[in-house]
Amino acid sequence: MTAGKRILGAAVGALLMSSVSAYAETIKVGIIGPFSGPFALQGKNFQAGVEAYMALNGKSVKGHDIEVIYRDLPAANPAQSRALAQELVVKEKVQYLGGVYFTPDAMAITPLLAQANTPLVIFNAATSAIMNTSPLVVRTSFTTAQTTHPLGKIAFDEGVKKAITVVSDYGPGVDAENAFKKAFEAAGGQVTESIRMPMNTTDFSPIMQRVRDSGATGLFTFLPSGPPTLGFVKAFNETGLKQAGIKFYAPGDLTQESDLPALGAAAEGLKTSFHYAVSHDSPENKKFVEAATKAIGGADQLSFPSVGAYDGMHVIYKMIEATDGKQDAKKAVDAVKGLSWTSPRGPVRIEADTRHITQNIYLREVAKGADGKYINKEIQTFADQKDPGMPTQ
Amino acid sequence: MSDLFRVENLSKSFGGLAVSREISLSMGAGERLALIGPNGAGKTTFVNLVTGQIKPSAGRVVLNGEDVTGLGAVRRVRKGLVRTFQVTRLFSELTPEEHVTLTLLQREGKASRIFSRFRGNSAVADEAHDILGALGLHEVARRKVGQIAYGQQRLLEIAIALALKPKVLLLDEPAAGVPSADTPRIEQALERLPPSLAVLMIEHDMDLVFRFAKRVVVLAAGEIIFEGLPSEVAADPKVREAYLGNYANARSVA
Amino acid sequence: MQMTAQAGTVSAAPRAKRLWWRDVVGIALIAACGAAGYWLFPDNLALLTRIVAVALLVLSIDLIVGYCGVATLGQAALFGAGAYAAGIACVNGVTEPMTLIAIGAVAGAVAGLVMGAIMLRAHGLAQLVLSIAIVQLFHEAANKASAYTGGSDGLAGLMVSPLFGIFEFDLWGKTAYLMGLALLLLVFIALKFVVASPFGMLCRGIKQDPLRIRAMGAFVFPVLLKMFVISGAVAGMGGALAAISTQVVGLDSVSFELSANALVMLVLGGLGTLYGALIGTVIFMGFEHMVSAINPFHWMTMVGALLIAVVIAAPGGLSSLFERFSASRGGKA
Amino acid sequence: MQTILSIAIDALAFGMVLFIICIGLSLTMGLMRVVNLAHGAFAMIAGYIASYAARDLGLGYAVAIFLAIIGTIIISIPLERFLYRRIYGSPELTQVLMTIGITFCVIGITNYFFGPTLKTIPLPQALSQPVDVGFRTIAAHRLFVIACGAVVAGGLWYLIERTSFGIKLRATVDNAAMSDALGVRTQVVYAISFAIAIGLAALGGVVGAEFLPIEPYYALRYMVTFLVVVSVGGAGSIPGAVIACLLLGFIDTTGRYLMPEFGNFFFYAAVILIVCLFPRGFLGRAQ
Repeated sequence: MTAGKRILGAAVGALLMSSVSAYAETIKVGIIGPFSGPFALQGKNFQAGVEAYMALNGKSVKGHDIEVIYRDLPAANPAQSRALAQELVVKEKVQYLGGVYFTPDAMAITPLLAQANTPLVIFNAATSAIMNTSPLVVRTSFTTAQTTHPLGKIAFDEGVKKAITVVSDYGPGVDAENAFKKAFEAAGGQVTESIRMPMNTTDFSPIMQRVRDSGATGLFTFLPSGPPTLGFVKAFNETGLKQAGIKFYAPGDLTQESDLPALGAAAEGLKTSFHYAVSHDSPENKKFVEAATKAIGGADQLSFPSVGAYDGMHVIYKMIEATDGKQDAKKAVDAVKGLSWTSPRGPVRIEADTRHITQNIYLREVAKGADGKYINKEIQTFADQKDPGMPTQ
Repeated sequence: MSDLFRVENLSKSFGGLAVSREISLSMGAGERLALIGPNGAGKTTFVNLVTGQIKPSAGRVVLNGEDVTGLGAVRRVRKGLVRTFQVTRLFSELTPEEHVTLTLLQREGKASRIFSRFRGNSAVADEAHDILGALGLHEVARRKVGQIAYGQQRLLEIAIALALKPKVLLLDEPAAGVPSADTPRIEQALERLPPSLAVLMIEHDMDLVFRFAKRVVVLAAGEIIFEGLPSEVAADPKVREAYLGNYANARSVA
Repeated sequence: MQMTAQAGTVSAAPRAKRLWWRDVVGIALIAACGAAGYWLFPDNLALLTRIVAVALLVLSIDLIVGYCGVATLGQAALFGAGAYAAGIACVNGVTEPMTLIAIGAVAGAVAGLVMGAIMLRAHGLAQLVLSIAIVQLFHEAANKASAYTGGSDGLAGLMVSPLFGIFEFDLWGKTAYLMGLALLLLVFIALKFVVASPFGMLCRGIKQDPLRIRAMGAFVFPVLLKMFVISGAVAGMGGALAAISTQVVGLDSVSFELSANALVMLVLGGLGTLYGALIGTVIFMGFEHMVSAINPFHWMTMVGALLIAVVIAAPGGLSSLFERFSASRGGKA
Repeated sequence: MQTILSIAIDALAFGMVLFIICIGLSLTMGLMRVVNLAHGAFAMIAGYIASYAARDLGLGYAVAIFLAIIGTIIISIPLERFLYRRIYGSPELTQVLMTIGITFCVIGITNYFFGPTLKTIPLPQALSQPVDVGFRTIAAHRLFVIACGAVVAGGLWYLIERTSFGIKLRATVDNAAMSDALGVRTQVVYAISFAIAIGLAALGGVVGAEFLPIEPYYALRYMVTFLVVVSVGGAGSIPGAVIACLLLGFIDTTGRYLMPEFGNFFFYAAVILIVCLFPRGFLGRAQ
């Protein structure tokens, strides 16, 4: 027993020494994201956000050089996620972890954080529950409930009394369904039917037939960004639901900017709510878009994960500033609690209690921009939105 | 009935085409019977029907007084109705010894045991050794079947069948494809088959048939057209027609 | 006589003995490689543990594909059954790691029984499609039963108690790896006995010619079903190991993608030797890890090129290279 | 009634897309005995070519389809010559390894050159507007797809049953050695069949892009669907493939209408049932 303890002590000692010796050396940041595979575009946006931030704010903090290490996690795979995080922490000696696109991947990393003495800054994974699993997690993206919530009132105010919800049958889809239902019913509307469709659905016309038959005047939907959104929006138009005047509401995942060229005219007029539009009009965003476009290599590939990554890097820089290069996860996280700044998406703040980002949610409409390309045009702002899925204690 | 094995009115048709028509024959213990007939007469179909590889449209197969028509191929083997194949069906990666050992273990009901070693049973090993030795296969007993001569493979087919301790053995052209230099070995093996065993042999080689069989049945177009002594067969007009006449004609009887 | 080819007796007695020695050496080699992994890559133990878990899955596929000739693209159903069973048990208070592995094995075996009973009704391509359909149904079921499985968010919060009450499952992953390695070795040795048993020989026979096996008086279906159960237990243990070491169970563990990847690893390594399964898993996952770390964006081309190169250079899988090598050496001697 | 008709026409269109893409795979698997898991990759390549031609070069839809088919076949020639010829007659699993390898490479390369975004193939005005067919409006494009499917089915049937090439093909499939002896140049027959299969994949990839959008992961995303459809129909059988596509299209579409939350259950349970009832597929050839 005592021998075991002594070994443990030696191990801790070795760890402490290694973190001391890291002082004033290069500080490594490990970013895990889907850089290949079906979600490669989202991963590329992570990278663009990170590189944009470093291009605009320098590659060092207080004299500490920052080195970013990317690790590819093509699809949700907690075992691989854990293995990558472990390698980054133990082998590459990163002091900060960032990225993570999918919820289960984040769930696999959080149990490691305390031992690793490493904070995790989530650039995307959007389930409320992640924040409860470790006090060393900070999130700079959004939750599905957060971006969805305002739509309930918007829909009701636009005269929709009966709505139908259609979501992809997985965690975020169910979150979105619940959030909309709650907000819409609180506003006085009624959700007449809730459809959950399998993730791999490719032909949506039968779903549209259901929507038509339901007699609802508003359609709320949530689909993961990518190929299905294209089919869904096309089916909405082709089956004549648009012409029939059924109102369409969705969180902005559905009209993410990188999908807009493909959606084309079919998406025109669609109203979505989200925390960020590439077209957001502010000097901060102008600078960001310019840098990020350069990093990603094409304006039409840029979309929301990049801003999550950009702000995530901001948080990590602030953490480094506060700890001055020493590996101290708790101090780092404490330093950014309550931190507020002006992000490309608008004013944001890290809540001290939830460590989740509080931000504006915008109602946007797909419209032609000045250069003839489709954009998400912001038409209404809901300021200072917290995550409604998170009970604040 | 004293018959060990009996087939009654066995018929099979695929679609409208009758390939076996009301075949009946019976065999006693120790009998040596040859089944001959021109190509396409339905000999192999008959073996398949008898051993249960295919289901008959009508008729019965009776073994030891028991109707086995409703039983599957495996159960019939376990009752003692065993066959060899016209084209050898052996496991090219396994050795003759492994073939026979596996068969013996199966017969003893030990073949699907997990917690025992394949070679762990000395009684089985001895018996396998004896069987292979009796057929002159001991020298190649531990070589992969894919590497031994075809004649030896044919002998192995017989060895496997014997390992099952059959009551009735159906040999589907045991000498087919064997170089003529090697046929004596096969013949020798056939002569040494256990005396109490009823053997039905399908064969093209008439010399072999005449030396082996005490009784001959001729099948043509799925029908028995002759049954009698080997010495009578050549003189029978129906048989002559079936072999020598326009056999397309004989087929179109159907 | 030409039939009595000579030299037949040369290899007779020593052959069995040599095979026996070969297995002892092989197993020692695996243990040595495992230990070497532990000393050489002490910072990558989580990856190594993941490889061990997947190796169990690939071994289980080898039992079915390599030894019975039943093609499957749905083996992750059994892996996932083990993972979720262990995960759900753990969340509900059964935290002893060895018990969890046992639970995984049982769940995998039961899933194997179900899967085998369905798949063995068909042959060839149809069988392959049944396996796909089954794994998709399992996946769908796991997604639907989110109250128990966490659905697409994953089943999180597995608090596994220390192994033997002493060794923690921690960040460095030493416990998980060493336990996984020991498990893999035990399973491998057990499987070597299984495939060398009469039952294993029967399976090999069925793979080559089921009709012949029937003519030997042996039933085919129950034998294959039994192998499915064994295979399920092995896959289930792999799943449980993954669950224990990751502390999260995701839907990916019952996915078609995992099944297909594992089959690719097996074919890459070579079928029907058990060694091939391990070689394929280590090479595929090691290579993937390496190239994806070098270029996280475009590594897939490299993996594709590896597969094509293997088909061209060693159509029988990588393990066939070793056999060819030892054969050519034996020829010279 | 109106609902039933409406579902039926959706099912028909979806089934036809599956048919056009899958029939090529059915031919390679049934006639050439090659499990070509890279089939979807060829459909995807065609989609990229068509997208490039129509969107970036501004060429017409028909020209884009034509270029896509020709281009894809040209790309497939060296692949056939240097890679596929090595696996004719190999065990299925070796073929799986090779063709998955090819798929990975194709995905990696397209991702590198074209990026991971969705690519669309702009439709001509005539095909992009909704058409009123009495009981509902339907996209003209869907009617076009249905027509394409019918033409492909008829054309293939004619080619295989009524032309001398068809006779050679069937003979080669039945017994390659015998056909060789009879003077059929089986290598040529294989090469042409392969080209036809790839051409059909290309056509399906382009006209089906409205259903299955073009992106790098296309090649893997729909692999399972294609494989299932071919097996249910029976590899190598045109009528079998038609029945399978229409039936599975119908089951999928109705399932998703009646109980979308269990759409996948419905689909795969049906697949299990069908495979158990017809172990060789609807009209598969006996092995």
